[in-house]
Amino acid sequence: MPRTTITIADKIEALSIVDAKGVVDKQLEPSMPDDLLLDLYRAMVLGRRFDERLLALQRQGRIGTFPPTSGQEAAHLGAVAAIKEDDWMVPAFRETAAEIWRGRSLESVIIGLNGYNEAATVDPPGTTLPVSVPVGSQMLHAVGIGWAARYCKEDKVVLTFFGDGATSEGDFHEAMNFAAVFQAPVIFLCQNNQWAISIPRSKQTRSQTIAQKAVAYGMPGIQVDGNDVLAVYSATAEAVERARAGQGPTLVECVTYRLMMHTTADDPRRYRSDEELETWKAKDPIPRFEAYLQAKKLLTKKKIAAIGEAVQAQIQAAVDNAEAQMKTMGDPLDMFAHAYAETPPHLAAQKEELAAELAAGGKEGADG
Amino acid sequence: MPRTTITIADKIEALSIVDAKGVVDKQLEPSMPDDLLLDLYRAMVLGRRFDERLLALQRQGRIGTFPPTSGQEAAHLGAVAAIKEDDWMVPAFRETAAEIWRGRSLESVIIGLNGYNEAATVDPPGTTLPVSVPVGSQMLHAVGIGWAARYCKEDKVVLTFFGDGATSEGDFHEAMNFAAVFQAPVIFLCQNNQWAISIPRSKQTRSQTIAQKAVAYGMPGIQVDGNDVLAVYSATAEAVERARAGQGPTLVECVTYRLMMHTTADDPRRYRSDEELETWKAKDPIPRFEAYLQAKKLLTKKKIAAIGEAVQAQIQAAVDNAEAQMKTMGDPLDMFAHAYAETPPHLAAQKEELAAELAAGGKEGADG
Amino acid sequence: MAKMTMVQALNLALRQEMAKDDRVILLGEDVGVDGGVFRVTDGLIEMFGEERVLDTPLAEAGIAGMSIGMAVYGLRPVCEMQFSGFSYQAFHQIENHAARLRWRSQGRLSVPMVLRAPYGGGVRALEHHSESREAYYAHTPGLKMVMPSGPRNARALLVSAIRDPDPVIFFEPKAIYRAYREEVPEEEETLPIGRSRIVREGRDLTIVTYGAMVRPVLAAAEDLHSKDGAEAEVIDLLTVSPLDDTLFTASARQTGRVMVVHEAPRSFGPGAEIIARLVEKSFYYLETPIARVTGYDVVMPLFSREKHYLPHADRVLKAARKLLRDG
Amino acid sequence: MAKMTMVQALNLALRQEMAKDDRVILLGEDVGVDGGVFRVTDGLIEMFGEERVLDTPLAEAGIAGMSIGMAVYGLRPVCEMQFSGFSYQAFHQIENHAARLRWRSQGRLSVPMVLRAPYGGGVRALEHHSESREAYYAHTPGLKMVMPSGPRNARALLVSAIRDPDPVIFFEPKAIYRAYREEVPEEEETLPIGRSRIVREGRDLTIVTYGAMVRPVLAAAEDLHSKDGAEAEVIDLLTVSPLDDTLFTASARQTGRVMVVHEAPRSFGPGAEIIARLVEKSFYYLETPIARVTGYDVVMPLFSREKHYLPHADRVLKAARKLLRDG
Ligand SMILES: Cc1ncc(C[n+]2csc(CCOP(=O)(O)OP(=O)(O)O)c2C)c(N)n1
Ligand SMILES: Cc1ncc(C[n+]2csc(CCOP(=O)(O)OP(=O)(O)O)c2C)c(N)n1
Ligand SMILES: [Mg+2]
Ligand SMILES: [Mg+2]
Repeated sequence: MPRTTITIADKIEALSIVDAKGVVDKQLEPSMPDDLLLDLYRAMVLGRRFDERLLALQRQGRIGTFPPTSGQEAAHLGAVAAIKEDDWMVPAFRETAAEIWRGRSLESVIIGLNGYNEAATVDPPGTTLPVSVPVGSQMLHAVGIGWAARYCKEDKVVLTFFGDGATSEGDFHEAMNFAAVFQAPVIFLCQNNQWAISIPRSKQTRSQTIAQKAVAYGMPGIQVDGNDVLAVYSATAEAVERARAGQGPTLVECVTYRLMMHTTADDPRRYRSDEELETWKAKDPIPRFEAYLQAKKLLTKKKIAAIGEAVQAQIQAAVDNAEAQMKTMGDPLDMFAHAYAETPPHLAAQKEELAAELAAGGKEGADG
Repeated sequence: MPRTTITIADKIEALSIVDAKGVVDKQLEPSMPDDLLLDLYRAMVLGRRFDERLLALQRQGRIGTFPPTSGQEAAHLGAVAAIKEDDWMVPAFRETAAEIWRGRSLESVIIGLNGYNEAATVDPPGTTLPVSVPVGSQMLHAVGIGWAARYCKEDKVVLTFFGDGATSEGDFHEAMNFAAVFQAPVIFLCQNNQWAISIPRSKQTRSQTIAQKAVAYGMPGIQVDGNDVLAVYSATAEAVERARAGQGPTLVECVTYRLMMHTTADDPRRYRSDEELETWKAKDPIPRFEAYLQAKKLLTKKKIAAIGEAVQAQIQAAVDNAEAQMKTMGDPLDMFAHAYAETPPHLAAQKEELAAELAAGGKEGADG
Repeated sequence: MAKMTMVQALNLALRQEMAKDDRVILLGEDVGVDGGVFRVTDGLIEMFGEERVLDTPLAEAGIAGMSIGMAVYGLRPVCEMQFSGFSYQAFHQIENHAARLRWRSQGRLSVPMVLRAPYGGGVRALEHHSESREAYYAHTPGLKMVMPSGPRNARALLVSAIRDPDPVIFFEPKAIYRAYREEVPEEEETLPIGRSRIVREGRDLTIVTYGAMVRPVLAAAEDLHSKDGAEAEVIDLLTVSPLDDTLFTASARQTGRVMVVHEAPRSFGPGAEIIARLVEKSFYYLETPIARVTGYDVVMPLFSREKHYLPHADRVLKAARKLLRDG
Repeated sequence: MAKMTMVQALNLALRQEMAKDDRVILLGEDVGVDGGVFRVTDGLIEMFGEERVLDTPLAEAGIAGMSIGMAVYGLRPVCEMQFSGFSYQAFHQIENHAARLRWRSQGRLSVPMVLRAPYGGGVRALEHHSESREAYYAHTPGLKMVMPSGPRNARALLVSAIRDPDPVIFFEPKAIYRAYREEVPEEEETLPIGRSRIVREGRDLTIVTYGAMVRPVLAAAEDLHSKDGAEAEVIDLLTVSPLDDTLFTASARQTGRVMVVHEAPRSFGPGAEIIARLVEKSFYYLETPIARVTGYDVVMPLFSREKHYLPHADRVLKAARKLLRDG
């Protein structure tokens, strides 16, 4: 004052480590065990192949609508690899490969996409929440979980995912603000894939980056090349370290791209150009990581092929397995289970109604 | 990239023109007509005296709960003086002096605080919305109004008010984002009075300033000494100019202080210290402006006294007038008016029910 | 007259009202370039430009709140919630403001907006995409809650909703969006809001329903006729609130036997109000308890079970037979 | 036993549960240093520290959403909405998540949270501060909607709500907060959620009510007794959902004449469901139409008119006399 420029305390940074050709910046290269690197590679390939298979199944009417993740494998896998198993993950709905990394079976995914609530019980309990369809609503849960963990003096952090579109929801704002005020150990990981269905990033918000939104909350923010799994891993690991040290939340923006449709109900050609798609295909996270690993002598052509085959076999087995399991699923009466811890009388009565209808069997005559 | 700091495009500034002793920074002094300066002074005094009178009336049970504005006169009056009569004002609920500046009568205020819906019709229609009690919810209306004005090719801007607490609501975020994306001609004026009931500004958000929240939306932001009416006027006038020129919204943070209770149902001694109050009393916007005007030879002791007396007479007349008017107000059947443009049958029937009850008169015997 | 799906009929309503009145503005997520996820707004941005068809950021309170401001200014915003299950994000804007502003300003201001949202099950959609919670809005004073049941009435009601001086929540039965075609006249057609209609006459029992349930109810009524020789009178509410109770209470006085059918959960659902009105206005004519065939009081299950959750013709037929036996 | 106001009784419940179980955490606007705008949480931050009594930023979805996360982790958050009229800002969190998480996870996760909110009129409050919209929550599968009517049951129900494994919306009748005192035992006391009770016995008619309306209803019943010699049975629901219909349907079978009393707007309100249950379970015993004495279907007026909006004893008495005359 009287007329001055305000200097913003928190740093907003940008990070990239391996470029689109697979060339690494040695100074920034994180030290990661070879196993972890290979596991990540395998998980990325699995994510991509599974997506392709799900698309085929959807087109054959063997699953319902689903949101593909192709192109974003580095963004969610790089992040989730930086937390521990008993840390928490609070997903949106476009992190399938990360869910699988955390122990969700492919079977569970397939069963869920067939509209079976049973999907939720296919995997052992864990510290991953179910996907959240209402955009942006899950981040607040991450704050509550993070706060609770600290209150319980348990050394856990929470990684929550959301898209570029989600940053427009009021819930994003409230979650970021609460997390900062309460210094909750939360990593807010935005998969900025440039689109929210048909709305481009540029129409979603006028801010130049998503990362700078952290300034509104007095929180550090970083914009990362989201197709560079090492950069995502490094940025997340740093944020995790801060969170564990009691230094509160971080916003990590991963700049990435959704290579396929929003969901299988969507036709992206209505709103985006082939050229744009081609530009981003050139930045595909998988070949780039492959090149890096080859240069590092961790991968060979042969090993790549072997991984590819193993992954396909795993997917095939899961499809078979899921389709077999589903044969015994879907008891209509199960819709009354888990409404409450104890079934209240009116629900017991409604369940009996349905049971009687089912017992009477078949149709009474009219068209369904 | 690879690891760089992101430079933020929009400037966040700070502004102060007249200091707490009334000394002006000549370089920044806005050119304002003498009449406007005196009108502002008078309006500030009216705001303060009216507040005191309302408090007395409340303590006597002659009005219901109300939110005092003392201490914040410069923040809302300085802002509202920078828009034109046919621009729009979208208030929160702590801008009484600004409402009056825009043509609301003191009578209407008193009648409203007595729980009469009739308050809404006491004043002629205008371009000021009714106060908005749900915190933060009104800013979105300002965006819609601003957008509509531009669509209709009408040269109007919208000034919307809110508190520091309101910045935590999701609606604040959505309004700021929509305004920026659609480049709506809106001035977001935050009366940061340091408290949201008992919650201090420091617990409301971890960001160092409210002004910097503009960064999240790619919008200019400015932090102003909110007890300096010239600074508030200047900053708002600049924002208005930008809005009129089609350059979109601005966030103006006025740093001010609520000198009295949150509402008359609140006891601020439960949560804040006398020392804090004293510090802020020393920055009172009225004596400071008075000193400035005296130095400018626009005010004398005599004139000050005359204004004080005139204001008191105006208030007394309004109280008398309002109390007289209220005698003919409050027909219970009016609660069915204005539910819809046309009264639907079920409401007509309910109105008849109540009419019959009233016609039957008095009590049937039981305790109310 | 052209044969149209409900999606096409709604599109026609929007197109014609926009052409006629430049105060009509569309806004919502993906309503512009993409033409809406169900294509209800298809082609409108090409026809009317970005100035009148706004692709908004992803924020429902934002969409509703901005619409309120536009409406206050004198425009006629028609906003879309992508699915009714995401209208709760905007609930406070709707309840605190849209529903109240006329009253709060004693008639000085009004909010002539339409909030469109696809509702209901039957299309094997994802979680949160199949709810029917019209009761929330029907219970909110100051709102009108409209639910068409077919292409032609959807078009006519949407036109009326756009011209209505008050806020209208307009729930579109997505199960019918493309289920069949109906003759829809090119010329303007409106239907009064707040008026129900008899879609099938009958003297033996009365079935009150609306939205996507009208079809299975009619199928059941036909079956009841052909198999049992009984005649059900079917009443389509079209507007859920303000509730037009004249036709169904009159019909009940004739038949003495009534059933209510809706997708929404049963308890505290719309059917309860219909029963209350029947009790208030036709009590002495009722021969049997009023039957409720509704969604169950559980979260709408994922799609593998939705056919058991949703009332279907067979369930309606069974309930009708029981009603005719009882009493 | 000490005589306590409802505010004190609620405070006692919180204090004792917090002392007993360190998973119980309070959060909300002004619940800490200020002790809550109605002082329900008075003194608790001094007793249990900032770690367990969280003054949050001003954001209702934030408060509800954070509570959900805490509950998922295993804590027992008790959050406060400053007024029920501001719970709509959190409606999507409550509907989309709190109500659904047990079901969505097939029982793996649960949300044992309590959302407290003062509701209702009668204290000459500002706009938006006097609503009664329990029907929104009662209609939402997965929630429990509890509404105490006096100091002692408020305390016992709040304890039960905190221990309940499912999300409980707990509406406190602010008109009763300080209206009178009642003996409240220092020792632990709970009341089962989902259970109504008879607060006055009678053979001539049945009145179903809850919350702040219990008092005027009882006053009317006394008057009816002393003036007309008729005996009203009064049933206090205590829990609105899941609705315990056993007592009131049984009572109706005895009396044949029933009235429902609530502050909430009439149409699509809680009374409609009570009527529907009566029709389903006691139809053949009803001698007259069921009466509804309720708030009107308009926005709750500012306080100068609230005494005409809210059901009062006189209105109940009149309706009771009419019920006894009819049929
Ligand atoms: C609250 C809410 N509004 C609307 C939708 C419909 N919808 C589903 S995904 C989506 C776009 C999400 O965009 P973004 O956050 O960028 O995530 P992405 O799909 O790109 O992964 C929309 C509008 C929803 N699921 N929830
Ligand atoms: C949505 C909503 N939540 C809570 C309240 C209760 N309330 C009224 S004013 C207030 C504090 C507002 O603080 P701030 O925005 O700083 O404005 P100030 O009162 O300081 O002018 C609260 C919590 C409300 N009116 N609306
Ligand atoms: Mg996206
Ligand atoms: Mg404040």
